[in-house]
Amino acid sequence: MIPLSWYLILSAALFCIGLFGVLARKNAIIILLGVELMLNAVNVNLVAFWRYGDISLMAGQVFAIIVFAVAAAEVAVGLALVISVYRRRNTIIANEIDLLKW
Amino acid sequence: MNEWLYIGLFFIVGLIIPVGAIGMAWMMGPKKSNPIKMTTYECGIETVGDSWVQFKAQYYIFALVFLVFDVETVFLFPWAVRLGQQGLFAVLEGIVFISILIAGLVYTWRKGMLEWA
Amino acid sequence: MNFWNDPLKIAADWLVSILTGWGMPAVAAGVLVAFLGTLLFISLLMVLDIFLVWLERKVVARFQDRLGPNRVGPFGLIQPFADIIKLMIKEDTTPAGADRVVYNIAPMLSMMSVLILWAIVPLAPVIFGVDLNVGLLYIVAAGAISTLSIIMAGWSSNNKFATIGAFRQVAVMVSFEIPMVAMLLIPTIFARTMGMNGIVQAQNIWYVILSPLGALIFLIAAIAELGRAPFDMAEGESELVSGYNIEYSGMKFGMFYAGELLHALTFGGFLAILFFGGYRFFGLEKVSPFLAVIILLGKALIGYWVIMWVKYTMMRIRIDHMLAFNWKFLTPLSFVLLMVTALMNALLRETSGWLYPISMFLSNVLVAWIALEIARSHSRRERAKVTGVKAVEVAPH
Amino acid sequence: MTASQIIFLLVAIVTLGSALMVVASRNLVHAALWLVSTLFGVAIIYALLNAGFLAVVQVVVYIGAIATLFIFAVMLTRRDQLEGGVQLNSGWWLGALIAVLTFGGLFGMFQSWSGFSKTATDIPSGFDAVGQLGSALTSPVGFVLPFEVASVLLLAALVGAVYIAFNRK
Repeated sequence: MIPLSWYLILSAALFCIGLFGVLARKNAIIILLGVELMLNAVNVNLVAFWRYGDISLMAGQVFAIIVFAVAAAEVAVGLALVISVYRRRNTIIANEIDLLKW
Repeated sequence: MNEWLYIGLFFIVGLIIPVGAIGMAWMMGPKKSNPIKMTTYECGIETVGDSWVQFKAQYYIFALVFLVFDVETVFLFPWAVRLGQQGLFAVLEGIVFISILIAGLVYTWRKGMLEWA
Repeated sequence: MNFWNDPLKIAADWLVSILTGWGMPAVAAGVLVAFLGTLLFISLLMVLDIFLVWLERKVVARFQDRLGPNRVGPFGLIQPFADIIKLMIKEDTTPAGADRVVYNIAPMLSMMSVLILWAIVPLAPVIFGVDLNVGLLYIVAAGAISTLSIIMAGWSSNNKFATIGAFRQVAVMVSFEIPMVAMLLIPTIFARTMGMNGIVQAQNIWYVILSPLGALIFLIAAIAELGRAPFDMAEGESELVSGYNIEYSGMKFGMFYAGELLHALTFGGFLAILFFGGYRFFGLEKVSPFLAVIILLGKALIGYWVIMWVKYTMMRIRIDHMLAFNWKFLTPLSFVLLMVTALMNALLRETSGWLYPISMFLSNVLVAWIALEIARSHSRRERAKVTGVKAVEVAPH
Repeated sequence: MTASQIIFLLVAIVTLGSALMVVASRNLVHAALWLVSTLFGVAIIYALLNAGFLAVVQVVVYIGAIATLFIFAVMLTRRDQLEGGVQLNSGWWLGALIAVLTFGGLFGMFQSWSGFSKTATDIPSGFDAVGQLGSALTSPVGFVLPFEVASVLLLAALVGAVYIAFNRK
């Protein structure tokens, strides 16, 4: 059988890759993709803890489904923001979206 | 786990068959490529510009409404499986749930976002 | 228990016993036998698919008052094999500027998304790949892969028509997926399970009687999901020169084409399983599993014939009408139907005799009638708008 | 090493490799397709964890809807925005450092925890995860409030996205 540690390490690695994408990339759409990776990493953890704990308690799975809804909402609004900015300023580079800097 | 193993086998075999067919066709077919033959087909005239044309924003709206309803149905499947046991309470709960999302559809509709123009 | 009652299990046990007799570990033997069984099943499906090519051409010919293939072999039965040989020896092309990897993966994914659907189809009480307890969502998931393959094909071809065609097709597919999924919920409510076999077992009354409107909406949404006429953006020869698969030729095109035909048969099968009792037919399925398979395939072919009938009778709908029809009519209607069904089911579940089916049937008819009245008054208003506008005459008097 | 461990390792390598390609690709459509590959890997992980419902939902929601939405959004922008030029921002090394440190910190934290290498108990036969989930979501003592709040959240997202992106005034 697979020990719990493997899932936790996988999820930590996935989370960190997503974190790197969010912090280092300029492109706003890639930043959103990075956030998706991080949310998935969280979900892997939730499901792993459901499986390795008491499986009759469904909180882990319910939480994971709520995370799906949150991810969907985040993508919907995030991409809408990107499109809105693109239409006004003709760029999707996060660094150039600096109207509120001052 | 066992039943997912079968699903995995179906995925693998389902890929092997088309890969095999395309691979065989690739081996048996002639290979006489030339630049004119490989040009993009555009009804007989030379292609102009990029294939990355500007798309309508409506595509995004439809995908957006689809996304919201798709996530909603994911909640509704477990609800439907256990509908018999919980009686009227669960039914009303589901009706409230669906109604809230129908409100979103109506909002999009009233904003004129479901028009293709 | 003998071979004629449970052929799959007996055959599998026999093979496993032979393999373990050769000194193979039991687990490996089990996996190998499952793999071979899957390979055999999918090969049979591909043979069926070849037969479907012939069937489709014969039926369309009859609809159009022609004879169809009739030169090669009896009734032209060898024709599809000639087609395959032609596809095999055609040149394998990749258009200039295409994304080579994505371009080549797309037709494979398209075919795979259809083949994997058969993993959960219960062909008989004891003959099925897997009785997945999330079977209905699995159908939707396979549809997601099919959508993805179309996007990949259209985008990677580096062709404006292919890209536009793919995006239109995908917009239609995702839109009609919503009513389809809502209609998948209705058998789930009745059967209290998402497993396909459980749904068939629970159908003492065919669900088409409990929910005729549901079956109709499912059929419409399935046709759109398949991308067949009247929702066939992919075949829009006049405006899109055939859509996302324009740059494909040879076997790669063959994969899209064969996938489409098998997909149509598969959805005929799903219609049969979800609403027309699957392999059950007045207790005949209990006689022999082989008879059950024949019953299910017969029902699936009838469903396939209906899909063809619609395809060769209706004209293509314009994309804006298609999407408006879905979002402004079909989606609200299917969710209203879902709510009504859930409510009626909770209220009347315990009642005995014919009250339950009759009231379910009548509530469906009522919902359909109200929806049609609303649609009718709407179209009256639309027509009134157009009658005021005079066409510009070519030759004014 | 058992068969399930080998499957896990293969899937994990594919998942993490695709995840790296997501953050490394220059082409946005490729990034979205690599995301699909990553998410499919995560779906297999769910199947390995006996969470079949979530595995299917992962494919339905992420590959069917979210990836499609991403690709549509990418196609709404122009290609000249997407290729060429420097892809990483000036502080990228800081981002990399933070990511590595986070991984190290998490790993260290895990190792000091006693339940780290716990193994799973077998699923009792006849355990109906989907039914249990349905009960949890619909019973009055379960998660009714999150169930309804999710719908309000989705409504808010839909209204917000439509308003932000396409306010025609």
